[in-house]
Amino acid sequence: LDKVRFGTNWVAQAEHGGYYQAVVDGTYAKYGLDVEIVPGGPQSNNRMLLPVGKLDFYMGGNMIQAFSAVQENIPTLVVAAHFQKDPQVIISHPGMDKWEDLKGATLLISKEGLASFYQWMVSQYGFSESQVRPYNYNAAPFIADKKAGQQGYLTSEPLAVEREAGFKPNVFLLADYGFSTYATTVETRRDLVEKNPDLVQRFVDASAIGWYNYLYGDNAKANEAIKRDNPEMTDEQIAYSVAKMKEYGIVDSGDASDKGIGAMTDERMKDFFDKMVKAGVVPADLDYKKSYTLQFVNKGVGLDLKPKN
Amino acid sequence: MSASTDDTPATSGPSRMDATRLAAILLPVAILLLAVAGWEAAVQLNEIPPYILPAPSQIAATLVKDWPVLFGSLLVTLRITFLALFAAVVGGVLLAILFAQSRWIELSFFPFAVILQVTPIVAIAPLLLIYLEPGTAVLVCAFLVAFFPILSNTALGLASADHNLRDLFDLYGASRFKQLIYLRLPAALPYFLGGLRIGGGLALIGAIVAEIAAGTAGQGSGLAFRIIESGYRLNIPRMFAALFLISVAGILIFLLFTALSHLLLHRWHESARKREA
Amino acid sequence: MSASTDDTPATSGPSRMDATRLAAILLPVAILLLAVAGWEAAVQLNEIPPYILPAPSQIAATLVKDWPVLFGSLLVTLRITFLALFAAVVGGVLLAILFAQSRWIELSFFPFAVILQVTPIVAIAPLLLIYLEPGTAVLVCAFLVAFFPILSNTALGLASADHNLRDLFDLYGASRFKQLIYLRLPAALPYFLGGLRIGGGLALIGAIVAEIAAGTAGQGSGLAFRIIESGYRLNIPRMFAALFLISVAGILIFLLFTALSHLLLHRWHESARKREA
Amino acid sequence: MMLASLSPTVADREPVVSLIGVGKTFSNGTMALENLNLDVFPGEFLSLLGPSGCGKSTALRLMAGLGRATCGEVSIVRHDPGEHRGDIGFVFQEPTLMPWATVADNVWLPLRLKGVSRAKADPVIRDSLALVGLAAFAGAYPRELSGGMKMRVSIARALATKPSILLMDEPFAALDEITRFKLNDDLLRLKAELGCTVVFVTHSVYESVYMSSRIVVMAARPGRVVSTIEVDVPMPRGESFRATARYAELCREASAALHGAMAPDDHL
Amino acid sequence: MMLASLSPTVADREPVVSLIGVGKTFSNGTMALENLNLDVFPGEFLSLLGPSGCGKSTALRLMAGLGRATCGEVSIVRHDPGEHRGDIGFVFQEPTLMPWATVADNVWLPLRLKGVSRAKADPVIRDSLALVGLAAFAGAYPRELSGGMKMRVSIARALATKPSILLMDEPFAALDEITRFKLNDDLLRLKAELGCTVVFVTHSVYESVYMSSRIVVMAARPGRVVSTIEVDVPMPRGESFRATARYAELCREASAALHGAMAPDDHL
Ligand SMILES: Nc1ncnc2c1ncn2[C@@H]1O[C@H](COP(=O)(O)OP(=O)(O)OP(=O)(O)O)[C@@H](O)[C@H]1O
Ligand SMILES: Nc1ncnc2c1ncn2[C@@H]1O[C@H](COP(=O)(O)OP(=O)(O)OP(=O)(O)O)[C@@H](O)[C@H]1O
Ligand SMILES: O=C([O-])O
Ligand SMILES: [Mg+2]
Ligand SMILES: [Mg+2]
Repeated sequence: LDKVRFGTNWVAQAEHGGYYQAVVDGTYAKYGLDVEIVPGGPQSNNRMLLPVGKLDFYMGGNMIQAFSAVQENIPTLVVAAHFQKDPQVIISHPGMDKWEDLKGATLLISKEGLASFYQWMVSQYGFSESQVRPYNYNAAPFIADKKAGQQGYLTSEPLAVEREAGFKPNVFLLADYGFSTYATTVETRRDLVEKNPDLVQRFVDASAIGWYNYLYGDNAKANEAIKRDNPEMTDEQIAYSVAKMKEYGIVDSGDASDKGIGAMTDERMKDFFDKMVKAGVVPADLDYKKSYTLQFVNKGVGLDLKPKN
Repeated sequence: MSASTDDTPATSGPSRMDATRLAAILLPVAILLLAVAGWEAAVQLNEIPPYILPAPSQIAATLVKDWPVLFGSLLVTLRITFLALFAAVVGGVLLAILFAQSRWIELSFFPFAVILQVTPIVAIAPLLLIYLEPGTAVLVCAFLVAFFPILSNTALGLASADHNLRDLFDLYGASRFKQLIYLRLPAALPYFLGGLRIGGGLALIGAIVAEIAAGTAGQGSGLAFRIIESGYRLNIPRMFAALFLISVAGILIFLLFTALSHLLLHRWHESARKREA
Repeated sequence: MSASTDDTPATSGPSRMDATRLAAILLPVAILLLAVAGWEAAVQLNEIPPYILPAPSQIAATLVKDWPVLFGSLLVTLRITFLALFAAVVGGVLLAILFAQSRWIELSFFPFAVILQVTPIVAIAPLLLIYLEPGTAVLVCAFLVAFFPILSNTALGLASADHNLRDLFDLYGASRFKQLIYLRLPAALPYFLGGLRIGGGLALIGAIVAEIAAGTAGQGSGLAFRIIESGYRLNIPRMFAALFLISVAGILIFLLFTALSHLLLHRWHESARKREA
Repeated sequence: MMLASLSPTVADREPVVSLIGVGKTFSNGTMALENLNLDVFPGEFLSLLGPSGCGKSTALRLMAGLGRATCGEVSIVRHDPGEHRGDIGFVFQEPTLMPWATVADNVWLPLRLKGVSRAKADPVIRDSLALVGLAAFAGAYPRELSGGMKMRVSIARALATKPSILLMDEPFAALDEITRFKLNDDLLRLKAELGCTVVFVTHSVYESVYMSSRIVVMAARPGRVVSTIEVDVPMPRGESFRATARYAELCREASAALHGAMAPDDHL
Repeated sequence: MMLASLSPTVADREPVVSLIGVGKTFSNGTMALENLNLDVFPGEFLSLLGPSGCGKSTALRLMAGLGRATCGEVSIVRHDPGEHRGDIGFVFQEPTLMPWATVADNVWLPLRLKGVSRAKADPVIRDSLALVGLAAFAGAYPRELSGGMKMRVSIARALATKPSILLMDEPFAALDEITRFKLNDDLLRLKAELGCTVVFVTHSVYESVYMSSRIVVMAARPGRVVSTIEVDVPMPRGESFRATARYAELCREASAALHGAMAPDDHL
């Protein structure tokens, strides 16, 4: 077995389910891999451990950081994208029911959000930075302000707000409004792709199979493993996350439907790149194609595991 | 408590003394209880929802319910705290001693100490993680938060040794080392202990901040992770239960060092000596 | 520099004196330059890529290139720093004075000060943001980081006033207020200034931490946002340029307070007085 | 008011300070005073004489209202009861100067505490410093002075308020004999001018005889009064007094009393 | 080695300490000494007499190698040049005790710095404290002592090493006359036993005559030697010496020299 370290960008949760599934059900082992999942944390320090070789694969959040890597000459690239849609959402109080209503609202946005998707909201829809107030991953200020909207993760904040504040917030999935990045990508080092493409291929394939089994098979053991890595995790939260991932087609929709989970296309990449150029997040002359390769995806691996209904 | 400064009222007899001592414990407790009661009332009367500010009663209930998880995390945080504080004391005192050797050394290296103090550890944690094990990186971060007050106060204390006594030591041909051991360090003690009282709290904060900046999440994680995760999940009573534990730990550490100060200083230093009535 | 402790070698004449003074400035600068050169060499020789550790030359280039943005952010951060430090000095000294009034007050309220010190501001920032404007919340957070060393050291200093002098004041029937103004505060000065040197750096850290926890970003954002933004964009040279500005600010603040200490103490306090050669 | 030149042991007068059965035990258990009885009458110059460590300083502090007696009664009568303690001058055994203040500011202190501005206090400060020969050192800091100079600043400070009760704890111990003799005479002159009461701790038998109207000799462990010597020579006495037989006799008497007060092992 | 009983002003002997043309100006500009010339010969008991602030302490410190002369030459000869300064005993004008250490530990200090363990030093500490009458206070802290007691601890500390040069800055100023007389005699006895050299700052003319083989009188601003008085009376002198005509004559002589050393305005 080849020893492989895979770093995530957050603590263990259902959004990492496919990988845990592939670990616990022996899929990785079957592909000759001994995978250790290294959970990230609030600071996503795992990012830099990939280029220096302390990790072999890293779970990227969206394509912005992949573009930045090209810009900063960091020798990493995206080899698969397990989320077709970024689960990034804006939530709002009932009463502010339309996307347009958000423009008049106070928006609670994190510093990272401000540096990324919010720039797109500004350039694409005319939001302004002056309506932003700080968000530190605690929704209390949002709940307290009936005129506020807030960033969130499709699978987390809406549930927390509903459970604690007793109302169902409106949920606007940015992907549905044109934020066309892939998410939960698999990044690796350029030299690994060149010197050991077989290893990369095996990891991408086994991970895709893991995702199919996690979404459509028996995921009880994977969930146990998640809860082992993150004792804060609850069954309610996991169930909610899985349901939302399915409902919104986060993992398995669009290109993934026929090319298999993990699918990427040049068109989507170009579309998102252009939007980021317009938002001023990346320069127009960036050779963004260096940020990914389609060499390992779109092969339909695992499509057979999908229920036929 | 850093400073039992007041003219204690004259006491006539041991029973009065004991009453004073009892009051010294009861009064702060009573005031704390009063503050808690006020908080409870404010929450109840204004119907502040728990996700904004939970009532003390609810925090207490959460504390009991989640005790195993929270207690485990508390131990992790306390372990980092004390390791970091230990490193901060050793590092801070050794550096202060080094600086006291010569004004040149002090002038040349104090800027580096300042740089270490003011560099946000969130920023350098990724760099540390590249070269260090996560456990070590957390410790380094917590150390960085805590060491400066100890260094700075100890350096001040070492410099404050009475010049006449320094002359006396010179006269007896005391080596630099003996001068340090028998004169400079004892003279620096009140200042060092003051630094320790500041550093104790900072080591605790440091342990929290370091866990956020460089800690591995998941099992074996400390209170910082509980706080962030609870905040994220809007489980605010649990977050406050964790904050409560941090506060209690902070107060106990402070009391510990205050007691230590009293023990070491009460026979000779103004700050701890009772004024003769 | 907190402590110009060393036996300065006997000097014979003003020219020797000036040379000493010049060396006192040049040596630290030389050592800093040496450290920077070592860093540059280490990066070049080991071919450390800039996204891990940028070379000083690259940081300097970035600093020049991004100066307008970074300088603007520096001003924002410095503004918060000095406002927070001002609040910390006022708050810390007033609290220390209050605590010095009576052991009961001190015993009863020092625990609250400790709680304020050890409560992670990331945790309470959301609560503050509910009730306060972001600008005010940032200031409160930065204040919380900086006030404790000033409070603690000042309290220690107020308690360290010579008992014989206190007797003298009692004898002359000095009111508590006059005793404070003419005796306790001057006696506390060396300790307070020590606390100020610690608090200066902490106010700067506090300004960073507070901006992360409660600051509005975008226009008018300080160095904290630049650091997070650069980190997110993997623009590590720019992150280090921001860190460099923080370090420089920290050292300047420290030097400022060291000079202030010297000015206020050199005629009478051991820590600042030159030993007669 | 030149009443100081009269013999001041007028037992039917009310004492200014009165210690009745006073005991003082320090918190470490040292019993410094036991059953000390002592009245100080207005206008008298009372010297406390006794071996080192016998409790002279402790007794003097109690008279000033500093510290509390463990038992017994201490009462202090003030001329103007409204003005809290303002009429006491005290010279501690150690100079007890504020290290952060110049010599002039140290002398200003008691006046400043009474609300006298620096400008208004200036002549008084100058006079006081001139009296102790330190006019040239008004701007110096205490650390820049010799031991005797510090003590003289402390004396100047005590005199600055022209107090009605002056308590002095070995004020001239650090001074050479000539300076001391001059200050002895200056103090007697000032006392006569102000009509104040002086309690004076000294370890010099000769000084006590020269200066006092009454000498109280104390013994140690526990501190108590062992004898009282009336110096029945009217003021002003002048330098010639030192050459008289009465002076020599009183010195011998005081010396004998002091000898008697020494227990062989516990002081020397 | 009972050479102390011989007249020690043997000019052909090498001096132990020698100050040649010494000047000392402090950093604040005060010129404390100017062109001070003084040799201290082995075995002599030299007293420095002079008005307050004339530079006695400054000169004594220079003799001990504390501080540097601004100009001139200070040379100190040690019996055993290998042993750095270990053979000097110094009593500062202020007690200069470590407040954090007990009386016994304070006396232990010079021995401790020589590497003597507490157990081995114990008899010496006990003897030294007994000599100054403080055997019962070995465990007390300096703050718990009277002024005179602190000074006596400082004396005990200086004697603990049995030094060959003893520099004492007004050691007995804070003591009553009886204690002082006893310590005077103890010191002379000890000096004879140890054969050591003593430089003794005092402000008492009587004490200087009683104790010294030579008295050096200094004047102030700038500090300098104005006269030297040889006390040509062999040791041991004993209490009866105080009654002799020679004693009175020498006292008068010293007193006159001291008077001559006083400038009217700058000291008093
Ligand atoms: N703060 C204190 N704590 C404990 N004991 C003390 C304290 N102050 C004084 N004493 C003790 O009380 C006794 C009397 O001390 P006091 O200072 O009154 O003596 P004194 O007569 O003034 O002596 P001296 O002439 O040496 O100044 C001494 O035995 C001393 O040890
Ligand atoms: N550290 C200092 N800085 C400045 N001036 C000083 C310092 N120490 C002493 N002096 C000055 O030097 C002169 C001599 O001081 P010194 O202490 O030697 O006098 P002294 O003869 O010992 O007097 P005393 O009998 O009062 O102790 C004085 O005028 C004093 O003001
Ligand atoms: O460094 C902090 O105090 O958060
Ligand atoms: Mg006394
Ligand atoms: Mg002197």
